[in-house]
Amino acid sequence: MRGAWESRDDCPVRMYRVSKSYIAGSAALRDVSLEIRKGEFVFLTGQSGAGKTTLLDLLFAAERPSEGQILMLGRNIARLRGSAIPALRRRVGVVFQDFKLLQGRSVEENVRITLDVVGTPRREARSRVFNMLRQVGLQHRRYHSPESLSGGEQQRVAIARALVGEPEILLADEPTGNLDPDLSIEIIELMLNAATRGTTVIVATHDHALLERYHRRTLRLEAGQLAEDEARASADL
Amino acid sequence: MRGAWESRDDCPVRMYRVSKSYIAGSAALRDVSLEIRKGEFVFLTGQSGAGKTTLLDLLFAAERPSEGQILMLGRNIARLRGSAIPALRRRVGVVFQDFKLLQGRSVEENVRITLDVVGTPRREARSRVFNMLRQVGLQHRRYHSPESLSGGEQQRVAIARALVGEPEILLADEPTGNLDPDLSIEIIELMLNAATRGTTVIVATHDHALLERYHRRTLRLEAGQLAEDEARASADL
Amino acid sequence: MKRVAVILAILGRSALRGLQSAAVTAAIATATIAIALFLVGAFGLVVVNMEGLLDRFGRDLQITAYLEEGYDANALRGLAGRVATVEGVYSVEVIDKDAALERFRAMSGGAALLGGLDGNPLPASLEITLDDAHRTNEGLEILTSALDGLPGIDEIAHGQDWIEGYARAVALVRVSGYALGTVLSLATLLIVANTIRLGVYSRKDELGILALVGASRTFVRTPFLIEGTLQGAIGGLLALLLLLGAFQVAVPQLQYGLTFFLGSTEPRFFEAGEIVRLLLGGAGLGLGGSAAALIGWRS
Amino acid sequence: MKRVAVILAILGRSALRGLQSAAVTAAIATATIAIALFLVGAFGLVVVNMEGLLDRFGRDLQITAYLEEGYDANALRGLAGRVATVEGVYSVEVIDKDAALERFRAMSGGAALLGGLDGNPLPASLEITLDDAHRTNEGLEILTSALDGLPGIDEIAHGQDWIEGYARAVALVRVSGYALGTVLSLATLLIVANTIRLGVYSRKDELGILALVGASRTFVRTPFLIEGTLQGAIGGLLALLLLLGAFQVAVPQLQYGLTFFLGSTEPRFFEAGEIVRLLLGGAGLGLGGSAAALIGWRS
Ligand SMILES: Nc1ncnc2c1ncn2[C@@H]1O[C@H](COP(=O)(O)OP(=O)(O)OP(=O)(O)O)[C@@H](O)[C@H]1O
Ligand SMILES: Nc1ncnc2c1ncn2[C@@H]1O[C@H](COP(=O)(O)OP(=O)(O)OP(=O)(O)O)[C@@H](O)[C@H]1O
Ligand SMILES: [Mg+2]
Ligand SMILES: [Mg+2]
Repeated sequence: MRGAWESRDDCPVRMYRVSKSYIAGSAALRDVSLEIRKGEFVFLTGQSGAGKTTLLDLLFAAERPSEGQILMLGRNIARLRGSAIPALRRRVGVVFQDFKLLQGRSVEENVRITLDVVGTPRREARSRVFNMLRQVGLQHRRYHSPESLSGGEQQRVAIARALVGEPEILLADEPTGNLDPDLSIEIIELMLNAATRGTTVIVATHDHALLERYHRRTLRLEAGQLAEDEARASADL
Repeated sequence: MRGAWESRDDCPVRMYRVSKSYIAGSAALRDVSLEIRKGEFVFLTGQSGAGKTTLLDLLFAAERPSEGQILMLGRNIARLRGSAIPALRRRVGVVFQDFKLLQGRSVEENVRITLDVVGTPRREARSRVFNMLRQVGLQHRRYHSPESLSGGEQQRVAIARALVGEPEILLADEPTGNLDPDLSIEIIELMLNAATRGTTVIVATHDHALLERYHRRTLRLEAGQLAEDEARASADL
Repeated sequence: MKRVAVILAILGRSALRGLQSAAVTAAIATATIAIALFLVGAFGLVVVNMEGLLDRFGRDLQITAYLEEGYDANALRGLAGRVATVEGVYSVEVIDKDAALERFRAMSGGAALLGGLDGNPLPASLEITLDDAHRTNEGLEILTSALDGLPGIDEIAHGQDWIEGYARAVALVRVSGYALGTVLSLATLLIVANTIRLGVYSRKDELGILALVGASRTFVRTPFLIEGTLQGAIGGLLALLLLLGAFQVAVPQLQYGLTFFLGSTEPRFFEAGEIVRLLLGGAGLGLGGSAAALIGWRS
Repeated sequence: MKRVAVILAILGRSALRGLQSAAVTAAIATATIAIALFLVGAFGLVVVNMEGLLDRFGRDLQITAYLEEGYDANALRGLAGRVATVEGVYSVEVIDKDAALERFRAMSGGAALLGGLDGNPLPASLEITLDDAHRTNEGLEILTSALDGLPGIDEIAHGQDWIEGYARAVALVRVSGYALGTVLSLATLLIVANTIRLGVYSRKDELGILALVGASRTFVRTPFLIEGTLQGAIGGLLALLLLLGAFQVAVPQLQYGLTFFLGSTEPRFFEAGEIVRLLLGGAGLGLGGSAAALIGWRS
């Protein structure tokens, strides 16, 4: 289905001199350039307000860059027509910092949405959702509504929703902010597994314990600028 | 205004054999008893789903206990009439795990609500809000709406809203989940200051770094039961 | 007392901010109220003008009392004066024998009929009009029995059973007017309440958050009540402007048809009192609607 | 193809779940639609019955063509046959000279007038009724010019200018019917669109989240359109039941007034075709309303 040149590109995420200002005069993101390879697992860190969420928002076209070019899966997002956005998003899994779960729908339905939008048959969808929920330890809550879940449980539903479709790219914004250390490690392992299977993973996090434990490539933003890119530094070696 | 016997009680928070079941057969909280003294600063910890939020919800009467007695500021919450609840809540500051900010209102208005509900004159309210926002580092964003804030910024607005009224009790649910370590420390210091001024503070958190750094009394829940109460242990000494 | 003032100010500002922050919802609700009231108003205008029209028709309708022979002009005038005092009589006109003959001659075929006659076989008569309230079968009965008691009256005629026809028309307009008006008002009430309820519903998070930070029921509800009242009043005002505009546009458009059946009289718009009632009605609907919307809202 | 079926099934289920999860909002919206359609329906019923009433009134109204002297019965019948073929003529009745005299004698004062007469001065005549469509000034003109061409007709009379009066009444009902009907339909459209829009608005988070997880515009919108259509259709059904109930309750209540001015004829409810139109109208309104509500919704 995808153009040959797309799949040949081994960097599904490329940003070139990207800036983003929400309010004239103050930039949330400034001149950021980076490339992430297929199957790579990258941490994105930085202080509160540094621009982590903004960067992720740009990557799945929730916002448009003020300047610069962004190539996602070979497509230039800055030039993407509005009607082409859903197709991109169906190939990208996102864990939102505030979860964005559908209230009034069950946990199962929330996770299944990812499969519904691509038209997965009901039976297959249900079994995939069940497996995914088991991996985040919530299969017994699948018929409950998100309101009746604890903060950490809701976060895991959000993670399950992002992962169940086996996306080519996974963007996770603070996915362990409401999880205890043991669960955090479980969730990160889940994402590492996805990376092993070829998913490109970007995890925004404040959690220094995770950064230290996993020693993966880490992008650090400071007031919107890319202050540190450890992998790039190691590539220099 | 308050009855003399109330202010003489030096434990504004008392729970006696409290249980809470949302769904028949499975208890979110089981037989919890505890006392917290005026001006005390207490951490509440435990795995995701252990019952931390449930415990806090009971304390400000968002939920009713299934069993047991809860005394808040000398009043029995289990028996409180619905119309007496607002009066209690005006004396308790709460930082919600999901912030619960009013969208479509400015940061300033969100924080000022705490003062509005007790009828603080506008001028005084505005200056107190400004000071509070400065303490959480958001005075420059006071006219923006919460949607345009980063996750950590929203969390700090929620903290400012809880603290601006100088409550007698502060309940903070994962108040640093979206903050980087430096900011987390600043925020905890803010709450410690409040405790010094006589506010009783309960902070639910997963962040082991904080627990280790501050060495305060720590309540640990495990599947709804109070598995550890360090202060109680030290009181035994 | 100062604190009450402060809280009132806070609540008022809160209502305004609520309208602002939920501007689209508020605008839609206000528009709906305006439309509903416009409907009631348009219907009201039609009924008001139709009643005026029927009234004028009614005034043209007459009852004729034929008199016995041998009355002179003075006696006639005396009789007319007595008839004028009968309950329900609006005016009395005297038609003497000469005038009656004149009229008959003018009627089609009348001249031919009178050709071979000597003298004047036609009786003098009184032409009586009834006032608004008595233009019914009952009014007619009252008149008839009153005239029965008077000497000199031979026969009473009310051509072509107009009383019945007129009463029918009045009843038709009244009954369908009341029926539709009642239905319309009830429907408006429900629509406005529903609209405001949907508005409240779309802001249930806000209500919940307010309750969580310790706002009392009054504090949570008052701004919504104020908002509802404002929406209703503004809706009423919009409805009035719409009605005025529609009236200005429609009347010249319908001029031909209107002069045709309203005669020379211009159709009228609402009077000041009716306008005030419309606006108060709007505000009341908004207040009632938001109060209803908040009923059963757990705080 | 299979995939399309799967997606359609998903969308249908999604619509049902939407109605379920936003049950209160959906119920309020459906109720509002029901009320609005009830209003339109009630108005429609009144107009339909009023037109029937006017029609029956109209059929009683007659035009009289007076004939020249010297026509025998055969010639009369021949003339009547020719008049019956004139455009707009519904029926023709022959009144010969004897019948005319009989009638005149029965009129009040008639016997007195005829007292001194020899022979019969009254002319024979044809009493003509017009069909529905020609009961107007135009219809009358057509008739008049047609009769002018026929030999033996002396004069045409249409007592008491009834044509004008009747045309007035018809115009009154028609004009106010059309005006109110148009306003009512437009208002209903707007109210339904607004109501559904408020419903959509209260679920804007849902729309946003769906877009964020990669749902296409069609995927996001279709369930809302289905929901709107269902709400409209159910609203229409409820309106119909309400109308039927109201009709059953109101007709006996109004029986006195109704027999009075509807004569022996029973007021009628909607026919099958009209009922289908009401239901389809409801569904259409719901669909149109939700489509309008989604216009300009950024995905
Ligand atoms: N929609 C918006 N309108 C205006 N300013 C915005 C908007 N979204 C983000 N910002 C601002 O841009 C800056 C970067 O925000 P961003 O959400 O990317 O930070 P972040 O790194 O994710 O922080 P956190 O760790 O607190 O979530 C912040 O100062 C924020 O206030
Ligand atoms: N309204 C509710 N209805 C049903 N179950 C609930 C409800 N609220 C909480 N629970 C359940 O009660 C248990 C305790 O929840 P609680 O929110 O107290 O956990 P927590 O310690 O705050 O977890 P976290 O750290 O993930 O926020 C969880 O299993 C949760 O699913
Ligand atoms: Mg962020
Ligand atoms: Mg919690």
